[in-house]
Amino acid sequence: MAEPVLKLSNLTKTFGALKATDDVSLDLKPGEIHALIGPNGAGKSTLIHQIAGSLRPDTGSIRFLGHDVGALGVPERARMGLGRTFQISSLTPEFSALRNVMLAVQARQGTSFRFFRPVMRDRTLTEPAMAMLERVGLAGRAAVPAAELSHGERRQLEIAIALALGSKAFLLDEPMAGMDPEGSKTLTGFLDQLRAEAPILLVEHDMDAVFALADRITVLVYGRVIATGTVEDIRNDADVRRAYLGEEA
Amino acid sequence: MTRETLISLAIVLALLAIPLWATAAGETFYITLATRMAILALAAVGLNIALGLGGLVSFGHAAFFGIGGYAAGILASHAFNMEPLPFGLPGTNAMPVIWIVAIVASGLVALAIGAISLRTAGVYFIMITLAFAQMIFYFAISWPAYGGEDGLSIFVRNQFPGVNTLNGLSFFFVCFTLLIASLGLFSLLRASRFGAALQAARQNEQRLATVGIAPYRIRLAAFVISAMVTGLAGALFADLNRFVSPSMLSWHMSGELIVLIILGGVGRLAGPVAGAMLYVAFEYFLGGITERWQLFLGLLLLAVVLFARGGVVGLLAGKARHG
Amino acid sequence: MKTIIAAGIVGLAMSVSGLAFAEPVKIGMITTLSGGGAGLGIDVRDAFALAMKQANNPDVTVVTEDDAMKPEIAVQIADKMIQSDKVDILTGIIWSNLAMAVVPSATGQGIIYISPNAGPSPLAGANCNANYFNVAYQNDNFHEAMGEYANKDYKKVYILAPNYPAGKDSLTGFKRFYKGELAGEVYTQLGQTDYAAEIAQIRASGADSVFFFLPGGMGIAFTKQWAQSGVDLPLMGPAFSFSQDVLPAIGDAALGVKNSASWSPDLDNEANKAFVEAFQAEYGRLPSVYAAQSYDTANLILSAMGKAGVSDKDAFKAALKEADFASVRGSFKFNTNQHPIQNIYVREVVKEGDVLTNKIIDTAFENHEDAYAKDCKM
Amino acid sequence: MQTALLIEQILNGLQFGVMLFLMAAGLTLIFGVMGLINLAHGSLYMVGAFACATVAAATGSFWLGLVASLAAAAAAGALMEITVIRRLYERDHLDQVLATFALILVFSEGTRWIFGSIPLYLNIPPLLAGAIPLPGGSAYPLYRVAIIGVGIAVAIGLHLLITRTRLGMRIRAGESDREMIGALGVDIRTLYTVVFALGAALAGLAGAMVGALQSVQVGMGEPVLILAFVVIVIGGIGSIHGALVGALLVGLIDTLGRFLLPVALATFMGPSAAASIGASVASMLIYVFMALVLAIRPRGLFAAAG
Repeated sequence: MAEPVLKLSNLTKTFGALKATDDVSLDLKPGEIHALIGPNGAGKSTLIHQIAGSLRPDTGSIRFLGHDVGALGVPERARMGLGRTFQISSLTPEFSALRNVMLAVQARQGTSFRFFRPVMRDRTLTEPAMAMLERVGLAGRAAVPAAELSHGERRQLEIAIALALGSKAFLLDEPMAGMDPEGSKTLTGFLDQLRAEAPILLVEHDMDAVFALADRITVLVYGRVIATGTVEDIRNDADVRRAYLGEEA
Repeated sequence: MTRETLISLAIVLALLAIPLWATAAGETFYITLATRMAILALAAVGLNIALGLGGLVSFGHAAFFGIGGYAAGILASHAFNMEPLPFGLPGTNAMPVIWIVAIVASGLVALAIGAISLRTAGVYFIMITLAFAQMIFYFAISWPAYGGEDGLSIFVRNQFPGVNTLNGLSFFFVCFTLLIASLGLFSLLRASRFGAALQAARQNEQRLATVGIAPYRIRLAAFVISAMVTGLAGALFADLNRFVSPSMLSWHMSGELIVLIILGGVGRLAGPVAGAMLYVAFEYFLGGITERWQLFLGLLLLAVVLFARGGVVGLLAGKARHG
Repeated sequence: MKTIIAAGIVGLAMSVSGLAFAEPVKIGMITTLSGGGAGLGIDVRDAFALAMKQANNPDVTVVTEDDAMKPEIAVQIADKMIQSDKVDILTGIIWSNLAMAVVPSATGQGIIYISPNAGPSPLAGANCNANYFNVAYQNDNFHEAMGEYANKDYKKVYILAPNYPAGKDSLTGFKRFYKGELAGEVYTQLGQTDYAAEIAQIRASGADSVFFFLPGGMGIAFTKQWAQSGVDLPLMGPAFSFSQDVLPAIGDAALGVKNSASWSPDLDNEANKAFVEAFQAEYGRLPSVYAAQSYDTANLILSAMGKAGVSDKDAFKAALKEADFASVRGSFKFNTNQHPIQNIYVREVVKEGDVLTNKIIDTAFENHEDAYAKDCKM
Repeated sequence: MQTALLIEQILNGLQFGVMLFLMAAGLTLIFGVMGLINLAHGSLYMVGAFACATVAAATGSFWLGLVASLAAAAAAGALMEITVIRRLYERDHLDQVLATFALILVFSEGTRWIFGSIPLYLNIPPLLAGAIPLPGGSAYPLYRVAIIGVGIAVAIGLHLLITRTRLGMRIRAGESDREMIGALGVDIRTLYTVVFALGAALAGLAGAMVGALQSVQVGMGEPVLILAFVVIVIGGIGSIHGALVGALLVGLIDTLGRFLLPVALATFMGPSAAASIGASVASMLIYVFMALVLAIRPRGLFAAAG
């Protein structure tokens, strides 16, 4: 049995009277796509924040690659290999697509305190970054500022950045949101291959994509895990049907 | 060569042309005016590193400008009076030594101010930098050793090896050379890995953290470098006026430095130079016509903010592009 | 025939004087015309202009610029006037810190500077200069006079001033002559406008009187709050807080305050009566002590022009040093450090009709010299 | 005797704090609702003082002057909002700082153009002259007690306005979500103008009340403005409660620091040196306090959410 890459144990986070995360435990195994689903307000975003390090849980532990990362901040966790994309695209808007990826390459190399050498003439930055853009199919748009990319292209760029970080696990927050069907299909195919590189914790509303991709699914309702299992298990779970699918229908 | 590079070159050459013309025409005062432009431009180039690249709206850069000025004034006065400084160190009137002291002193103070201020962001950052500058301002006013409110005179302009700094044109070239060097530093920084991280911190702090770079350290380094350049300009300003006083530390000075950058163009290479030229010329010519020139300056600034975003360089060169 | 001769004599006289002395003189006036202290600069400018108008001397040109109370602007203007306008004489600066910025470098360049107001101690002592003349006072003088005067009636004075060099000089000057006990000594913040805390301390200190030096808005605020506090102790100070430019803003709260100055509108001499009358006729207000000093500065320059040409710097400076003009302050001559030797009076704020003004009640010093002249090696 | 003095100094600190609160309340309200940083708030304070002095001089009544100060400052604020400020809401803080810095220049020189450079006369109304006795034989000026009273009344009024009225509900909604309030059919442009004018009127009121104590002159608003910024930064920008607590803390620290530091220093140095150094340190005290607060709580004591 492979050691999980990411393991959450009994996480709890409250805001005033609201329990946003209620005793959540889940893990992410090598090579898998683990989808996290739940209705709006189920606490998915709060959970992602806690995994990424931008929120601190009240209790519970987060282990990543065998280390307790609970005390680390966002940059430290990122440097360990936690690659995150955002629900709403979060890029450096004035930079070109290439420079957005180069920033990640630079971060991975751990050398931001270099003051004089121009980055655009630094092949150790430009070449790997270009390679990542090619992988996600954005090579033709390398020189376009991120702010001028289409919605789908920005999603692709986010993934290129996560790839460039050499992530050991991906934390993808609704990568399909706002995409046209064509784009979703391409991205689904791409994520399918990506799991070989590193496991993916996928938060997604697009059920077609979830059912097509996920090895396992965890369902979150009101901050609680109400079910975890394979696609088949979840489809047949009575609680899930009542609490979640029923509500959506 | 891009359009912006051409325009930057033109602006810098225009500044160079003023004293050359003034010498030819015998209008030596315009050399002084051009030197003032160069020094204020240098100070603003410093601020532009923090503000333009890093988005750090420091409303307290007068503190570093003044510290640089006081470094020059204090060292020169000890050299003049032949009194040793604390720890038996001698005073000096050698510009290179003064510059190093000015740079180091401003850098150290910026490290302390930045370390606290950068824990905050947005309006809090604006206000806390203002407050620290006010603190130093009040200290300078009430500390009697170096003249307090009355300031400190530099009776003979400090010396640079091989240059007669008492000659206005020579002193202009000293300042101009440093300005060019600072512009070189600015464009190197902007294109470097550090610059990439710094600009990313301005555009999207969350993104920078998510790729694993802590914005705090990048910003702190930028704040310190920025203060050092502004501190150097302060030392030159003291030598230009042969005088240093707490008014170099006042919040109006901080405001003026921001104004220079916005007039010229935020984050643009030659923005501070264009801004300083425009501001000094405006102050001088309008000040000669009417005592109410500040009213018209205010109206001009309003017009720039409301209708001409991007300042002079933005107007001439269009939107900034990053490779 | 007679008229022709008369005209000829007049012409001869003019050409004789013209032969030796009627060189054009260019005067640069740097003063504060905008910002908080503009009232003082405007008085200096106007009184100077009045003297020039009365003299009607075609050889004099005056260029005036506003320093906005900022030292670096004053320096820039001085550079411009020296390099571009080629002035022979600079004058006009109100504030010590601006004078410290301009005077050493201007006099170093061979320009004559004549101060109509500020008199910082370094320029009177160790750093005195043959090109620097002060027509007004050394900064300590008025405070010294009040210290001397306080000896008469008071045993326990509470003293306060802003925490900056002129403030410290003020209290030092007061203490130099005051012999009694101090009920307290307080330095307030420069620009402070609320003095409730200080007034409470004064009330609790058991003082029998208060000496304060708070120029500009600070003095207005203090005096009003003092009157409102109901503390009933005599107030005294140098003339700066009770000069004609600020009295209307203080109002009746100023009545009865004793203040020291080298001049007062009611000073009894011919030159002064003519000056006060002409100033009122020209500008419709009473002149301040700054106006009087500036008027004397202008007349000093005019008197020197009648004796020497400005191109002969040494002769011109010698002519200035003679101080051969009718001062509105009566007796006036220069000490070795080229600062005035003059009487300092104690005045009281009174109301004449609806107008608040000052009346002389005593003379604190006759022919007073400043304490720094001995340090001046000239 | 010492206790009486201490009580009096605490009252002075309170009065100073209350005056700062009137300035800070407007600033923090404007920032909280519109996200705007307004350096020209000190100019509105000046407008209030000049209006009061002018009307009081013309009519002989301080009270008419006070009314005029509220009206003039509110009108100047509304004018400022409509012509300049409303173009700045969507801009970054840098543009806001610069534009409002420019407004200071325009207001200061404009006022000087109209009124000249010589300070105006304004005195307290006869009704509030005199002092009330304090325990321990001391006395305290009635006018300053009145200022404290007005400050408390304004604090309560603002609290009620924000928690109990429709305008207050809209202000709170505007704080949390601009688009939502627009969707609710509230005319957000008018709301912003009203809020800005309200903040301006408070500044004008402070200017008028303080103008009677101090001197009415151009530039009088700038030192107060910087202190008001210190207050709202300490209190947490956008929070009225924070502004109140911050203002009282700054008022007390500043007043008591000026009073106690020289006394404390005099125990081990000469009285003259203690007075001078004590004053130097006291003038920096509130900035040190602000740095401490921000080092511990980077968003102030009562940070508004978000």
